[in-house]
Amino acid sequence: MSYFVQLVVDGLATGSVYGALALAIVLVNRSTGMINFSQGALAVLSTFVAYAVVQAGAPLLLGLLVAVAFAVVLGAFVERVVVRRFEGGDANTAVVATIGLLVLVSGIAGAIWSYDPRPFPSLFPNATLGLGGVFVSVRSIGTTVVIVAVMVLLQLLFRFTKLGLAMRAVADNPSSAALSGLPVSRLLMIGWGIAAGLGAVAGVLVAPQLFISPTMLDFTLVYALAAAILGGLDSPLGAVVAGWFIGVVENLAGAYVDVIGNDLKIAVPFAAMIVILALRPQGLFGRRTVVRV
Amino acid sequence: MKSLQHPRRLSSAVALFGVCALLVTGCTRDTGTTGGGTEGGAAAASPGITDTTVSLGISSPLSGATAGPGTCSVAGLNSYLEAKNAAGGFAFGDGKTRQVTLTYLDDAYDPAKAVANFRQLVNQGMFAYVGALGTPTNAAVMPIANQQEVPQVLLMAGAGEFSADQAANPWTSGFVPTYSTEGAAFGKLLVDANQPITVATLAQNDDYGSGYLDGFTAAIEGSQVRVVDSATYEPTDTSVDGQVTQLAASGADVLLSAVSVTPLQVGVLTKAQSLGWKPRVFLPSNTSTPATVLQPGGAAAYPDVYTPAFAKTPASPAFANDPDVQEYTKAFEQYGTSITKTYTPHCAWSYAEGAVLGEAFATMEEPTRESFMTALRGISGFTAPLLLPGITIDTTKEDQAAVSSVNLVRYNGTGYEPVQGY
Amino acid sequence: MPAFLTAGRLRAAAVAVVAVVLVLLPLVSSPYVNYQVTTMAVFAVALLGLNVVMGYAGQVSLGQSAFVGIGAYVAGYGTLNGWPVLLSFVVACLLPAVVGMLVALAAARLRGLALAMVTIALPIVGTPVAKRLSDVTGGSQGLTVSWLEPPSWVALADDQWRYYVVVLIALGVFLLTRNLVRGRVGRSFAIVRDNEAVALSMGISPYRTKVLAFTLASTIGGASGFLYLAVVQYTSPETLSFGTSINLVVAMVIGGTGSLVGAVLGAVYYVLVPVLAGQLDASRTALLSGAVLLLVLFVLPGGLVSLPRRVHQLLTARRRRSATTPPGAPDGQAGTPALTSDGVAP
Amino acid sequence: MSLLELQDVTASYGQGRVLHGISLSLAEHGATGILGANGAGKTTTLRAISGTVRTTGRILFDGRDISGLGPDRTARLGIAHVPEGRGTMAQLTVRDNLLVGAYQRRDRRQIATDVDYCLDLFPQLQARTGSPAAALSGGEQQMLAVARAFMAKPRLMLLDEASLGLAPSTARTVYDAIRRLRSETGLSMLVVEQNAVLAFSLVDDVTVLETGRVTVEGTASELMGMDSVRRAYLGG
Repeated sequence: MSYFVQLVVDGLATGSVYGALALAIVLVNRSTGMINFSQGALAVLSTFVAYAVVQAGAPLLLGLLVAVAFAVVLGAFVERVVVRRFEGGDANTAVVATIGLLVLVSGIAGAIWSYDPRPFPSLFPNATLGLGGVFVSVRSIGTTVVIVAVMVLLQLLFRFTKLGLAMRAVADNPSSAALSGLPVSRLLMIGWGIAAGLGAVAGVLVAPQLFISPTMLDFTLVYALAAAILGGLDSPLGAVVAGWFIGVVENLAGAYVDVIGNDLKIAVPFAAMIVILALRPQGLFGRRTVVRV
Repeated sequence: MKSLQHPRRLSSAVALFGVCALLVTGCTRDTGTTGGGTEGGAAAASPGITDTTVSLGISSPLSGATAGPGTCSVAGLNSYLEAKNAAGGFAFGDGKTRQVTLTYLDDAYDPAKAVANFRQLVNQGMFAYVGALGTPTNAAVMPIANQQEVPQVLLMAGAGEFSADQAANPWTSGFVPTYSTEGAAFGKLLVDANQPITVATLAQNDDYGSGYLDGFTAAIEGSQVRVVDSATYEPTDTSVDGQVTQLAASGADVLLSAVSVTPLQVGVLTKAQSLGWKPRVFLPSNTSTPATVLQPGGAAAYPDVYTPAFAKTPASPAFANDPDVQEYTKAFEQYGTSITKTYTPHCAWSYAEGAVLGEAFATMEEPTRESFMTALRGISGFTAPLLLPGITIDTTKEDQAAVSSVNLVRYNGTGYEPVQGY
Repeated sequence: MPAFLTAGRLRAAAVAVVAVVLVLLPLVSSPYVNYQVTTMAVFAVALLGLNVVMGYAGQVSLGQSAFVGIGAYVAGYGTLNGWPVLLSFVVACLLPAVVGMLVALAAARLRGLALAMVTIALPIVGTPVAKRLSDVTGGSQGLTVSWLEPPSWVALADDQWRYYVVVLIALGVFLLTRNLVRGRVGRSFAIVRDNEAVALSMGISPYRTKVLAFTLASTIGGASGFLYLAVVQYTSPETLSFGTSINLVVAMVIGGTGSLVGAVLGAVYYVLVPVLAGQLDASRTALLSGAVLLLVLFVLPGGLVSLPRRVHQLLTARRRRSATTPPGAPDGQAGTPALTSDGVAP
Repeated sequence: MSLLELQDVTASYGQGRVLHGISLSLAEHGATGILGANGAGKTTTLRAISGTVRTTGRILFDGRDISGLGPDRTARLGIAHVPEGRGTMAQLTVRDNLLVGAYQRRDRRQIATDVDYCLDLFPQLQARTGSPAAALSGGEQQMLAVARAFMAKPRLMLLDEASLGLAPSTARTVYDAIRRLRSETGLSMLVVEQNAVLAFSLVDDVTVLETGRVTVEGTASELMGMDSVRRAYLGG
């Protein structure tokens, strides 16, 4: 029994990593209506900034703050200078532009810091808690707590603030939003800025486990995308819950189903996703929109 | 529809332009097949070698997830070659002294790109293809190299296939010990203890992991050593916590962790001890660097951590006064840091590989690829720089890479020391 | 413009020139150039398939590499087991078609990103599956084959023979695809892409149309995989990796979405840019190719195929601007209409 | 002084010019209808005013040249554009749509009052305040679009084809409410409408556009009397 619980706890910890990045994806989607493939790369570059600050002898918390500030500016800058060119145009072109950003930003990080993974300090003590034969690291708990807090904050932002309402309106229908007097371009920049800042938080949270390298989040991004879409793309709660779901299901399938094993366990969350999306195309927590003509 | 035809027509011109650009960058058939000239040599010189120069090529992943080891496989080699060039050049068996040029290309671990790079290097007049890293990329190049009779040698890949069949692939050879050599060394250590030992294995789901396991299981066959549980992982996984939890349930005495991804190996070390499972741990040579794996993983908590080693760790304080290491460091700072800024063991290995090339050059009597291969296959008992005492280069053994033996070493909390048995 | 220079004649002349160059090229160029041009043909076919589903039918697919990979594996397995080449080719097209159709049957009711996610699953799950089926696929070591050597009655080198075979098949696929997208099927793709409700009202089933588009795309992808093996002579799980899929989508958009010539240009880009980046600085290839990609998109959001149109546009726009724009017209305004979805067409 | 004054305004999309120098003016509290065939430039005239199309010439609003300001700036100056095809935020609820309309306002209490006013004006929306706009019927979406525009407390409302795609009875309901809105608030309006009968029921003055030029101007009753106008727009 404790073995089972341990697998679930491990899955939740891994799922929190997926959820962290998925939150940033949801934020960009909800505030600009786009999918940003460069989300991970921007997060990595910001995390490298934190790394540089720590290397210079400053405490990690300061590094985190500097990284978040850097990321907000970077996100806004990228939106203003690169992404704006493709907003409102062909959706494929916009997605490919973010892929271009992904390659470019990873390349920049690689040129500055090289590709080999480096250890990264953790915000939380390197300790483990044990309860009834189940062990969980303080780092995982810390990561999860921060992510849940961020999720709640995002939910509050979108639900109850004027800024959140405006961001949703811009993502939904930029032209009508502009006709209502919303400063659309500024809101898009803010959306990208906040999302990138959130990505920096996610990066600093997961870097101790993944080690920092330009490709640190490449594969996590696939899981995060899956989590974001499974959760319903516009729901922070959905992104985090779907992240946990993927992490847990994957672990259990790998450990208990011999045919699947550890190599094919990745197929299980994807298969589950197809089934769930077939039944609920809007995702687990997405809002259903019936389009009437 | 008329309006569409206009761009389409011009687009064909654009396509044509692309082809022409290729034509210009590449050579035409007539000039591509003849090599550099030679005077006085009995045999016609192979492409890529003149009386004063020889050009080598390498394609490794220089971007993407495997770029850490990939860049090191270039940077270390480049350091050795350039340092030697600066000191006057390489003395060849034909009495000439030549400068070596190394052209390196990025294949991003994509076999198709590796093949394209190989063909490009051949087209540019490369004499030999040396030290490339990556199993699928080198496997894709191997048949072409052997068909075109271009040396594809001293590969930085431990898959057995590059050393297994010299008759079938006479132009291919490996440098680093095969994965199964490392696995077998562990097996032997356990068998020699002559007591019942239970083992859990975690292996990467590819030739790397299976090579390890094959060597290990062959070595423990018929002994009291038993594998009680095993798990695999994909190199793309973000965590192996689930696998470690599963293996910990077996409570085995020994964990053989054939994990090639640094953060995952650290994850193995931290997770197992957090579950209260503290077996003796066997780590492969490429993920056992004290500074990046053992210290972050808290390896001191385990009763013993073993790893196979054949080269000195330049950053280790134990080797701070070693002349090899000092020379390496000097050369690397000058010629390696522009290629990579991080260290993996491949940096030191490929540096040693440069010296093996030099040894082959010194004994090759004609400026031909055939002569180079004969020389390269005839090295034995050669002490390359940075190799640990007792490890020598032997290229004369069938089935084996240039480095065919390893020393097992044990982690003592700061660095490695020789093993006294299990 | 002189009367004899009609668009049709110019086009015929251009086609003739391209044909002559394609025929003569391998005879005068080096094996390396032949290899690279042959590789372009391989990826042009993969992009043609991707264009059918993404460009023409408007359904995002991030799984094209899986079909290329399956096609390559089938061709490799067939060769190693002594199948006739034609049989290998047919199965290399059919098996991906069946896989693509099954996936589409399950997923074609989904839209947009949900559909994209299902297609992502193909390479993500396909890679470990390929390793698992090591008896057929050679596992992570991959399959090395040596085939498609010139028959004894042909006085051609390996590279020249492969060039002709591959380019000929690629040309056949190009023409078939061209007929397809210009015909009735192509029109139904366009209608489904633009408005599914309209399609329904015209008696076109969006679901069946999408399944057809996916099936065709995977068939063509399989053909491309067959050609891939013919050129590279090796395949492994890396062939069907997610990264390859992403690169294919990038190349398709760079070439020009929904354009057959664009697919060819995309393949040229796919093959040439890494070479050029490697020439400039092999240890900065990611940085360089990312920059090139963004640069091309910035200048040509419609892809390389829009270059002539874009040049024309820039020339006339300059003339216009100097004639009519009042001084002090705010620069930021240029971007505003693009943001308004109802501001695009008058 | 008139509230809105267009002087020799041209507008173009990319290469094609749609407006060839039109001039018109609208008094405070006035309502002008713009009639014309498809492609005459009616919608573009509204877009020129709200700043969603590139223009030349002068557009004076309350004496200030607003040409080239962009839609968000003109909106903040008091111009509310109800675009063709409704332009609601499909995923947002009815209430959120209304609050987006009031984005630039800070008078929280008055906003609540205005929301109630809108729901009173369009009682059909009352039961639907929590549902996303996409779930509304076409007529309800049009009402929501008008209400959203009103929530900005504008001085000028640009109304584009409010009856498009609606059943005749629904269109009448929508126009009844807009008429009430006009009479109760004195809001100035510039109305583009295919259905001239509906347009004439709402406006004081009428401007007829043909291929981007003003061809006829006059009061609604004057134009009603013109044979050509009756034939072209009133079906006899």
